[in-house]
Amino acid sequence: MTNNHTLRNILLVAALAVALAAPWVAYPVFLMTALCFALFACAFNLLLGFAGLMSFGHAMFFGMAAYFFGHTVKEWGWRPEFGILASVLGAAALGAVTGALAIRRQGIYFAMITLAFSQMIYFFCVQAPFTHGEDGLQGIPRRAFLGGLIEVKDDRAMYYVVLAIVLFGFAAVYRIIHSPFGQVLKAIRENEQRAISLGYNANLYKLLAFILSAAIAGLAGSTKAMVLQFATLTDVTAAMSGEVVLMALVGGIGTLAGPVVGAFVIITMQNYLAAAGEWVLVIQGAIFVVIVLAFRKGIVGEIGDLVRRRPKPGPAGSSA
Amino acid sequence: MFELLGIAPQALFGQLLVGLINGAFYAMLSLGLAVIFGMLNVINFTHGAQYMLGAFAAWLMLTVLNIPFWIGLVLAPLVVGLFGVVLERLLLKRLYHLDHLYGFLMTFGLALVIEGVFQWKWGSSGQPYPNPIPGGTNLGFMFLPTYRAFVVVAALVICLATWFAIERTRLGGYLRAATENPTLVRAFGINVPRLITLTYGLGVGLAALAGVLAAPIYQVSPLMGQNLVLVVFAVVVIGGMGSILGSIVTGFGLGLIEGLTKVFYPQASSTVIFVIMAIVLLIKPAGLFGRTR
Amino acid sequence: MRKSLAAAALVCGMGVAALPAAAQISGDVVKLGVLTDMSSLYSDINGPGAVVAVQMAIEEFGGMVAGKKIELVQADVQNKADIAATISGRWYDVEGVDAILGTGGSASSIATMRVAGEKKRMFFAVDPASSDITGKLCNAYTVHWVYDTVVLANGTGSAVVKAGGKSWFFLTADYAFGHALERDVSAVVTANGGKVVGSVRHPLNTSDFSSFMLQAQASKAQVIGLANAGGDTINSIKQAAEFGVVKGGQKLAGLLVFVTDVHSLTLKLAQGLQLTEAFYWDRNDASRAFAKRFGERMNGKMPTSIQAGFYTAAKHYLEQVKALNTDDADKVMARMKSTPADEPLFGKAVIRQDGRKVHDVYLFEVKAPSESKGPWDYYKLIRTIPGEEAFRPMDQGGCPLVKKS
Amino acid sequence: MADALLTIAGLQAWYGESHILHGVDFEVGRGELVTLLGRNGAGKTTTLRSIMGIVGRRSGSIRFDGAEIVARTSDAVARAGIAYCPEERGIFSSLSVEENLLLPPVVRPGGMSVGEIFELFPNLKERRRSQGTKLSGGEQQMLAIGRILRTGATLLLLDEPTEGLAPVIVQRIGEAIRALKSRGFTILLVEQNFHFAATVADRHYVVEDGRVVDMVRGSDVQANLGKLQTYLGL
Repeated sequence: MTNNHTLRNILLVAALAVALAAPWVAYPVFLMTALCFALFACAFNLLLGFAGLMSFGHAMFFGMAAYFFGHTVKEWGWRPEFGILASVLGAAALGAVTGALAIRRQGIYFAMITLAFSQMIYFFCVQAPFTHGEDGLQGIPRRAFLGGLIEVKDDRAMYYVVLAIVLFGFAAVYRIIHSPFGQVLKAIRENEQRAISLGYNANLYKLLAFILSAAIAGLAGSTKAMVLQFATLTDVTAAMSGEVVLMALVGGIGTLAGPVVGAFVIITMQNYLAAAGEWVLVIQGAIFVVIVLAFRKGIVGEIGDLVRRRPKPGPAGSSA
Repeated sequence: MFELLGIAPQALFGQLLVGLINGAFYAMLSLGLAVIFGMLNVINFTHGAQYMLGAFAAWLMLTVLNIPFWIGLVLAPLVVGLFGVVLERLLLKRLYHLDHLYGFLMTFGLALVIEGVFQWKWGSSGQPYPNPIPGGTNLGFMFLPTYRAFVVVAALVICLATWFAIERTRLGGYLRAATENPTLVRAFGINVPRLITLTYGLGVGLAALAGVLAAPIYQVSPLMGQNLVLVVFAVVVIGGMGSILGSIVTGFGLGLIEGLTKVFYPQASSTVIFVIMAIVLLIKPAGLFGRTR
Repeated sequence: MRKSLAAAALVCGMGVAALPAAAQISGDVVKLGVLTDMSSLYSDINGPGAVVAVQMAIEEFGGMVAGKKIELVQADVQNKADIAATISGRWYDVEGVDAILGTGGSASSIATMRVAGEKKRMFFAVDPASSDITGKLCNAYTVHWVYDTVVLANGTGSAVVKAGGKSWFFLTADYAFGHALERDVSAVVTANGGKVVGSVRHPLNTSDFSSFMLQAQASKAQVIGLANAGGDTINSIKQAAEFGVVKGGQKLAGLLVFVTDVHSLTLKLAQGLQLTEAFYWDRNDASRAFAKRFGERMNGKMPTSIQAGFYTAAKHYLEQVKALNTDDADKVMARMKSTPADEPLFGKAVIRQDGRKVHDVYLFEVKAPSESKGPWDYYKLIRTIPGEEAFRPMDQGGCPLVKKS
Repeated sequence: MADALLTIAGLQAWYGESHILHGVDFEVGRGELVTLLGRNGAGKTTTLRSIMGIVGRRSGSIRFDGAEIVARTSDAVARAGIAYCPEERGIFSSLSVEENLLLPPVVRPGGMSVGEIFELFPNLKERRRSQGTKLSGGEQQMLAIGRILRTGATLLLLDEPTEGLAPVIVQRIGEAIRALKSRGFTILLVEQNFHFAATVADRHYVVEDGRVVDMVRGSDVQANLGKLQTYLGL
């Protein structure tokens, strides 16, 4: 185990170094978008991988937060940090309302209720004037952070701000999972009845997890709106909810690093496979099929197995 | 003239009728999806693509092989069903012991591949399929195209035949039992893997049949089934998973409700099903016709 | 502020023009980027055909301009503004793309516009329809190339009203494009003495229109205006025929119909439909020659007006680069806006201060099967609408670039 | 034994990562009624499930009627002539009583007719149209046993048929089992209810920690009562 810890620390330091150097190698806006999706996938995975709740409507938090951010910053002239704060709170509030209803059901029914809510939110976004419908809420100004202290006109400067926000999000997810709260969540995932008989209010824990996940998804959505300077309907569609599931699956459910890797893989595919023109979707589809057939635990899960060289660990064994 | 909510009652009657016709498609599609989900525990995200395949198969048969609609109606679902059988044998059967998330990922990926290939070959704007029985009858309150009348009757017959096959025959009994407890059914000497393959083929065939029926009404295009799965799965959930009758009744019922929405609040016509699903799940968790196990 | 910007650009342009006449080509290559819908709902209208069209333009230059190589990059926008913004940004910043052509729907096009404005590079908005692109959202680096909602309204809308279609019912796709089209056509209809008796808004990508057909029939309107696009339009027309709408004496007005839509519908269902297009392959010798070469590469498909637009946009851009010996966006733009164009496919054209390319457009009627002499022989010309009449006057768009005099 | 219908040797079985059976050896003669006794979790049910081929993984030897069946899938085992009545009874709620009864396909001739089964369990006849799971516990048990009698199987694996039933029902089940034995069925019975087992069985095997540790003949039960009670923790 000590061995694993050393390895993990080396990996963490290496990842941090890569993250700091990345904008000098790759296109910063692409990196920022991918980081935002990585955080979104982590938020989703907090719910699926650690609380065992499969949400099929997570786009509503991601997309609504983007709209909240756009509206507060563009129309009301708020500072970006307040815009983000408002978006996170807004997403959390939405999470509280939808979560309170959704957690009353389990499994596929839970997924379908979240899907239903997100479809309603989508409908709301198509109808509500402030979203500007199909055109999107465009041209959100990039304002300096902390009242002018941090200038973000330059993409690389923006990148470090985004990196800081996203790392904060990752840290939050890490803290949640490794807190006593996270342990109880895992216990509920393994055996809800037993957790209840031990005196835990399972529903309350699930609701809290749902709200936290919604809030972090909101953090990701608003940060993305800040980077790209617009919020569009794409972010609230069922397709986006599906995409985040794919990110988590491709990277590896129930691992901390999995969703990050999955998000980067999928966003990279969308951006760099785009040159394949009409074949983009076919290639993506084929990759999903191959992943299910050959790399079922996701990229991180499979690598984790290779490192540990154990024959057959239990499902969703948390690593990283 | 007497009016109800601003709509003449006769016009409303016409709207209900076209709603019922649309419901016929939901019923056929949800039936296939429900059967597959019950047996394989997989939400078949390829269902929409298979619906499209049915329409395309019929169109190809017509244009390339000169096979008329009525023969295509039988042949196309068989061909597509067979394709489903191959998919199941080659790919899906590797997933049964896993979480249904993997089924989602796999069938979703397959749908992308199938739709992408057809898109590449035949483009996005769709192919024309001539109406095999043009013309119609003026019912006074509306003009009813003969083909639509045929669709609703055909769908009813197909749904009832499927219901009968599942609820009243020996093979259907195996199927229902295997949905509940496949291990035990297999331990009784029934070749459950083959039953699963057959079930998948049946579900896919039903989707393709709906596709063939849709071909003369809608354009035969690669993306015609793209967003159908979510709606149809919602129908299955509202009806109660595992309930065959539930799928049929709910399919027709939601067609009606959607039809009414198209009159009173058309913008919401693609959202209304999800609203109903949320309400139903919160009030009656197992769906309208589902049994809590 | 805006004036001073424009002045600065002008001074800047003159300053550079004063330098020696060596070619000023950034990165020693002229790079064009086609970013459009390659794999989804509208890919027959733009898609792979757009890439082929731009390739054809490049080949006409022998792959070289101003002594430098011309390169082409392409990508699928996947109907996502995110992707439009990141790819266009990366193209301009990292890959040295000089001009982007595209970029699909309005959300992605508006996103690309903003990036182009920020990076000060050329953007040809070839496929979007929103008239806001040269209205309140306009910027100095964007040219709106083929059409917009106003043109469609002025073309089809006014022609149909003038032909006696006084009462209208709209079947409108429930998103910005549909709303704009309905709004613009309604204005034209009322201005010409007609009236709008009702409308129904359907969600995007609806497949069944039977309920809406019954509503349209019940409205007793003379004309049913289809303020939708692509598959929605095709399915509306198909089901209108099924429900005997046209036989019942009502007329359909397809407000945005492309030649591929008619091909997909077949003449039997589409006949009699009036529509407005800026280009039709069989309009003159030049268009026929272009269409023939295009068809050879595209399995016999004829180009849409959008695909022809990709071709002429690329060609026009390369001609400016050739004439100026530079790919500097400000100079190219200045020349485009100051020099009227005349090319065989779209005829005489000017590019206005607000970025609107103004050319003649045509009102066509879809032929009956008996009138058609062969594959893709679909339209007959009803009327040529002069550009000044078809497009929205510059002072009504609210574009901040337009100097108020 | 000269005429063994079922011979098990060195049977090991796993559920996922957990190793449950560590080498089970025993045999059942033709027409014999044998029980497996043992504490909870000793591996009795797993032994039955291993014979049927419905555990994760198994190794060793299971010879039935002269053929090696350890590698066969469960449907092939059933078709060889072994029928299984699970502990949880496995009545299908979406099937009526009659459908439940008719579900297992006939694998070879010589099974009982539906009429004979109704004679054995008259309650089922009255309730043939009811939903399977609407029956009382005892009736469900009768149905679970009844439906495997039609198939022509010669070996019946019964897993705790008396669990949770009232004494009067247990008595009736006992009578039925004896009737089946006299009809020529070979029966392997898993029981916790030692007193019940003692009334019906020819021989008892004691299972402990995934192994067979002892065998007691029915006639020797009284003599070995103390030993058996220690095994079972009574």
